[in-house]
Parts: sequence; C-alpha cells; structure tokens
Amino acid sequence: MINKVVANAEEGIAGVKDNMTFMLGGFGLSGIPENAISALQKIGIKGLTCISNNAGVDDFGLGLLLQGHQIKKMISSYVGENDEFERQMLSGELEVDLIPQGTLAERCRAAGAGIPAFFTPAGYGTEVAEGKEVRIFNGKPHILEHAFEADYAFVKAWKGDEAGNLIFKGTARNFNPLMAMAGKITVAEVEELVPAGELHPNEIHTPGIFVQRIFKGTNYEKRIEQRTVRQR
Amino acid sequence: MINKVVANAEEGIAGVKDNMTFMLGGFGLSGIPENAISALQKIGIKGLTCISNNAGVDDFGLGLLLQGHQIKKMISSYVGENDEFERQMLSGELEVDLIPQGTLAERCRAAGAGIPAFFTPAGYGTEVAEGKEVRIFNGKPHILEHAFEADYAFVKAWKGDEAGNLIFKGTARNFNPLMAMAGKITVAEVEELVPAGELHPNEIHTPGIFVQRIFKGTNYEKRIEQRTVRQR
Amino acid sequence: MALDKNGIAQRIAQEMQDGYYVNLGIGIPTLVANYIPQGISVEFQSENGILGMGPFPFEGEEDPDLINAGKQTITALPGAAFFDSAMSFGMIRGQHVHMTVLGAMEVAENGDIANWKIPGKMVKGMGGAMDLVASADNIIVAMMHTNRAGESKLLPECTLPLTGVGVVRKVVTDLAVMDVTPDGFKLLERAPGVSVEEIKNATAGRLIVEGDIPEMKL
Amino acid sequence: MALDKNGIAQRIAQEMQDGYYVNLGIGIPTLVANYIPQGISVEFQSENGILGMGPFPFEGEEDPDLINAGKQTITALPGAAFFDSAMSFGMIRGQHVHMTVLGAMEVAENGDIANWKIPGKMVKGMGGAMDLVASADNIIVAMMHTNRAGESKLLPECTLPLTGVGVVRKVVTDLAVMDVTPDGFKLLERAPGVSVEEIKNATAGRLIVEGDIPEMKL
Repeated sequence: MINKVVANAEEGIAGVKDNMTFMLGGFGLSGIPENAISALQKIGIKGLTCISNNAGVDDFGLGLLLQGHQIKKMISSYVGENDEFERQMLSGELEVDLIPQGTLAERCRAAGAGIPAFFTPAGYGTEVAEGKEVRIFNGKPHILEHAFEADYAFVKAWKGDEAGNLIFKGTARNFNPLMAMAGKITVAEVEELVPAGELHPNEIHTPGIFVQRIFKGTNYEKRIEQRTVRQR
Repeated sequence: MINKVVANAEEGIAGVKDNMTFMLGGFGLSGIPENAISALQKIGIKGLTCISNNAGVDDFGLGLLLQGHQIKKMISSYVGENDEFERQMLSGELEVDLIPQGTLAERCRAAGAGIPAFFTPAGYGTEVAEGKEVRIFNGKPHILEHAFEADYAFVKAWKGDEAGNLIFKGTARNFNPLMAMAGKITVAEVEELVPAGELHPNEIHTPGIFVQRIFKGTNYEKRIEQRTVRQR
Repeated sequence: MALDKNGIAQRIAQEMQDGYYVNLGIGIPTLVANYIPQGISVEFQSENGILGMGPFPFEGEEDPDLINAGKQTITALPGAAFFDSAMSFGMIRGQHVHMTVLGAMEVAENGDIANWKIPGKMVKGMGGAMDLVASADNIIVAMMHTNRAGESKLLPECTLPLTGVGVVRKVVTDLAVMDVTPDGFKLLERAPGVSVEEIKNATAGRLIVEGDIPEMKL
Repeated sequence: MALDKNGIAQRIAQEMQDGYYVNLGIGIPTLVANYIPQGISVEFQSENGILGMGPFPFEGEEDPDLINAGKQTITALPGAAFFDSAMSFGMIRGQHVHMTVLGAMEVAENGDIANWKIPGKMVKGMGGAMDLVASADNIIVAMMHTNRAGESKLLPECTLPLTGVGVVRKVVTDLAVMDVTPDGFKLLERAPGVSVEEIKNATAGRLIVEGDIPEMKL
C-alpha cells in the first residue's frame, strides 16, 4: 500500500505557485474542497486559472479567492450568484471561459484517461464552437474538444483511506472523481480518513492511484445554497 | 421507479435476430452473461457479430455459440484458449477483428456516452492504425477511434434491483458497465435481484437508466480459467 | 384564457410516457414533476448526478450533499442512483434521457434555441443546457409565448446567441402547443379559450395552421 | 553465467521506486512481484480491473470473480480497489501507472516492440499490450536475449508486426541490461560472468558500449 496521507491542508497544497492552473471539485457549494480553498486563500498566491463548474458565492467557496483577487481566469459552466465575480468580470480584471457542463466534465475525464481530444455534439452552431473543428457523425455535427491540463486538482470526498481511495456521498460526487483523475497532483480532503482495508474495494469511486495526497479536513461548513423543503 | 424486471433469460433476449451485433461483458470467463449465452445458443440465431474482450473456451462462454456456428464475426482483444475458434478462423468461416483492450473499452464507453470518436495513442504505428487518421497531441501521435454500435448488450452483475441498477463484484466488473451503457437494448442478468431501495444509491456501478431488462440468472457455473493457489 | 405556469407544466406532463427518463430545467420545467399522469412510471434525472430524484426534503432533513441542478435540496427515491458528472452527461449525450424540458428566451421556426446569454448583460453561463439540447431527440421548450415587452419569443430566427441549432422538437407556451417542423411551427393545440388568431398574432415565426385546432385538455 | 527467468525478474525489480504503480505482463514479468526491494511500497495494477493485487489465494479460497489479466485467481490487499476496463485503461493511457514490464519477441534499437503476432501462426490478439506500451514513459522489456533458434531478439528493426513504435525504455535479458537511446541499445550492465563480447555477439541491433560495463548486482 502506498501511503498518501499528509497532515493537513497546508501540507496538501504544498508546492502551489502563482499562475498555476487548478481544478476544484464541487457543484454549487456541494462537494467543494473547503479546506484547500481556505489554505490557498491564506497563502495568497495569485494569477490562478481555476477550472471549476461554478465560482462559489461571495463569501464561500471560490468566492473567497475572488475576494483576494487571486484568480486571473475562471473556466466554468455557470457562474451566477456572485456579485464580486460579476464586478471583476465586467471590469475586465477577471477572464472567464464558459464551457458546456458536460464538455467540462468530459474534458476533465479525458485529461485523466489519456484521451487528448474527442468529439461532442454539445455547442455545435453556437459561439462555443467558434474556431473548433466540426465533423459529422451519423448525420449529426459534432465539435472537437480537448483534454484540460491542470497542475493541481483539489477534490473533496466523504471517506478516504491511507492509500488515497475515495468514496463520495450523494450528489457531492459531481466533478470530483473526474478532476481527481486529471490533476498532475491531486489533493483529496475527506471528512473521514480510515486505514487501508476499511473501505470495501468494490465501493471505491476514485482509486488511490489518482490521488497524490490525502488529508482529513476540518470544520466543514457544507453550506446549502438553496434550502428547499416541503411541509410535513 | 421504472421496473425493468423480466422473468428469465428467454424474455431477456426477446427480439434478437440473425445478423445482429451484440456486446457481451466479461474478461476471460469472469463476469460473463452465462444465462443469456445459453438462451442465445438455444434459439440458434446465426450470423452474429459479437463484441467481447475474449471468446470463451471450447465448451463455455462464447465458445458455445462458436460450436453452433452462430457467430460470423468476433471483435475482441484476445482470443486464445479456444480450439474451435482457431479452426473457424483459419478456415475463413469466422471473421476476427482484433482491437487493443483499452480501445475496446473506450469505444464501448464512447458509444454509451454520446462520444462518436476520440483520439488514443494505442496502436499508433501498428497495423491497428492502418487507414486511421493520425494526429499529434503534445508531441505524441494518436489515432482516431470510433464508438461501437450494438443492437443488444448482455451483461452480468452481482446484484441488481428492479430499477435496473447494478453492482458488480471484484474483477468481474471489467467490460460490463461500459457495455451496459452502449447497448441499444441492454439486458442484465444478476445473481441476486432485490427490490428498488435495497441497494444504496451511492454504491451503484451502473445506474438503471442504462438497463432495459433485468432478470435473476440461474445455475451460474462461474468457471475458473487458471486456478492458481499458494501453499498455506 | 392563457395558461399560467402550472398550466404549461401540466400540459407538458402529458408528453411523458411510461418508462421515460426526464430532465427538467429550472423554472416552469421544474413544475412538470407535479403533474405526472397516473399509471405511468417516469424517473427524473438531474445533471449534477442523480437518477430517481424525489421531492424536497421535510424541514430539518435537508442534506447539503443531496441537491439538484438548481442547487436546491432534494431527496432520493427508492431505486435512485448517484454518479459523477461525466457519467451524468454520458446519459444525456448518449440519449438515454428520453425527454428534456427547458425554458427559452427565443425559439426559431427551425428549432434553434437561445436561452443562455443576452449581449450587454452579465452572462452566467450555459450550465448543462448546450449538452442537453444537443443530445436528446425530445427537447421540449416551456415558456411564455411573448416576453415582458409583449414581443413574440417564437421567431423566424433567433436574435440572441444560440444554445443549440435545430434541436427543439416541441414548444408549449401559455397560448399553444406547437411542433417544430421543417416548415415552421405547426400549431397542434390552443390554450382553453385562446383563438388561433391570437396565437398567430403572438407568433413572429412561421405558424402552420391546418384544419381545426383543438383546445388543450388539462 | 546467463540469468534464468527469476534472475531477470530480480534485476527488473531493482527498477522499482517507492510509490510506483506497476503493471506486470504475463511470463517473466509476473515473477518481478517476488523481488520487490525492501523498504519501498509499490502497488500492482492488473488491467482487467484491480489496483492492490495480492498473491495467489490459499487453496479453497479461489474466487472466480477475482482474477488478474492472465486469468489467474488472485487476492486483493488492504487498500485495493476494483474498477471497470475503461477506468483501468484510463489509468494506463493517462500515465498514472508508472512502470510496465512486459515480454517481447523482438525489440528494435529505436524502441519499437513486437510481441503479439507471428505471420502464419494463429493470432491470439494484443490484449492490453498496445495500450500499455503506448502510454507509460517507463516501458521495460523482460526477455531472453536470443530466441530458441539462437537468433538475436534485439534488432536493427523489428521484422514482426509491431505492438508499439519507439516505446521501449529499457531491456533486461538473461545477458544484459540496456537502455534504449536515440543511438541504439546502450549497454549498462552485464549478467554475472557474461562478457561484453558475448553480449555483442548476441545483439543484432546497434549496441553502444562506453567505458567499463559493470556486472549486475543481484
């Protein structure tokens, strides 16, 4: 067993530098690497390119790095609910690359799986397709999309073991397993860290081979963006 | 919940016809759809194209359909250990298309995931690449490979529920989840069939959306091809 | 009388068939789940990673790890499954999801749809909409027939940046049900009490009216 | 004296580094697992879908649902994970597997490898070999220096159908350890008691001999 455990988020993010490209898991505020984001905020590196489906809210998630003007470019599918984001984007401080969500996911997986490019129907005929190769398959036009590259991927899982194996919970899985595959260095934070052998090998979502560092996160807020309930 | 349960293998294979293309899960003799193969043998349809990593052995797995001269073409990565296969191939009765194993897997997944084509480095410069488009990514040549198409996919899981959700066991998972995604009609046979709600949604390998029919298989032999042991 | 949002949702629900997997967008489409016809089984997919999505949780039972694509807290029904975003969009692109209902700012008579970007306004992004519309054969748009300024949203061609090209199969508005055909919007049904003339006046794109147009049955 | 198969495996095991994920092919490569250097952690991947592969099971504990790529019954170590074939080859193509050891019929001085097909003989298929050699940076060939007819398997160019082009990094045979360089096979080590002359005679491809060539330390 190859042990991937590091002590905390600070050790997890060791080696990050200005102007790097990061992937950050999560959908909305669900399944985001809260501890890694805090640590990145603390050390204050700048000029980051962040690949993340969303950009957090003003005071949580990636919004924290936006507040500190640490992000140069966001690559996302949807970036609503964030005033500071809007301000920086409209002022030209922040570069934004909007990508269809399924293409975003597949480009992460492709990066991890050694597939440099693939064809998808998503975005054909729209501005997303501008400058991209178009090819017809089965009578339907598709565009060529390329794998991402990322220096680090920061992901959040529910449980993990010393070998770096990860299990996600509910819809907090989302982009995390794909980004875990894609990072040159993948840093996983988990709510529960267990010895190797405690997770059943059948139930693992992300095999430890994709994870270079794992640590037990602390103080998870797990904020809910849209609290919707029904009457009893 | 959409109920996918059918009574048995005969109902599972309903609608199959001569000259169709099938996918069959399994690696070696592990995780093969034993019941579906028996049913296909019994009704004796012919001219089949079978996409399967291996071709079974003489008296088990796809070897049974070969004995009955039901298969016109095999699309596989490795076809050793089968005398009848060899005889039919050398005599020209049986057409064989050999494909790198990872490409085989990815072409199945691509079929299920609406990716009509992708680039892979596997096979570049070999006869596998003949006639295929070559493109350099990051200085490394890749070839363009296309998604498969299959009329039916026959897969074998460990547990399944009424909604068609599947859980595989150990390395019997192999090609099964990918082929389940890819079949126009996917027929899953399981050792244990449970009501919807009994499998934890977190632990499901193949969501029921990919499965059109599910049945509880019977009389699994689960033959071991290479029994290797160590001394106590 | 023109339908309200619930009426539109109710009419769209009639398009569902037994065994359908359905993806519902935000807004009116979400309401469709309330009107599943009796006697059929459908399952809802949310593209952030769940099949078998159930109703909102009871108060106090919200789980931050269980949300839908609108970031709302939800529940999972028996037979549900969770999965990652690549598998989720695999289901969508691979046409395993049978029907997608989504809102639109504009629909063109050739099936083009625009629903993600207004030049000059803050762009939030397309989310999964471009993947969804490019994939399933059965894309149904749920929207008001006209915008707040009273202008038709059913156009000869879209003026806003496109989400997809030639993808919309059917449009259900507060006034009418229309198929998108090679010749334009084919009027199928009128909202109760709404005349063909009213629909014609509210439709800037080519509207095909053949024979008697029945009222919707809700 | 030339090495036996176990000697070749033992020498290759010295190439392993702490933290390596390793894929071992059938034949001599399988034996490498018996010689992991002390003090390092490595994990074995088998391309049919397991990481953390352990030794063969005790008699009576064989599980038909737990085999390796050679179809042999195996066990899973603590920390193991199972996965499907697409993810397995994702690991391989994505270069997450650090080192692949496999056998060969021929290796050319430019790193080409042929190990899957002999014209005129029954072809069994390439299995995962083409994916494996096209992927990792660290492809090590374990083989005898010459074939049964005494002909060199290290050639100016391969005569058999190729498995991969320019992919082999290192070759370990019963006679020698060689790096594959832009200029040909660079001799690094001799098997104990084997002379440079013997290695030269057994190598049809270009062999680079610079300075004193040490004996392998086993």
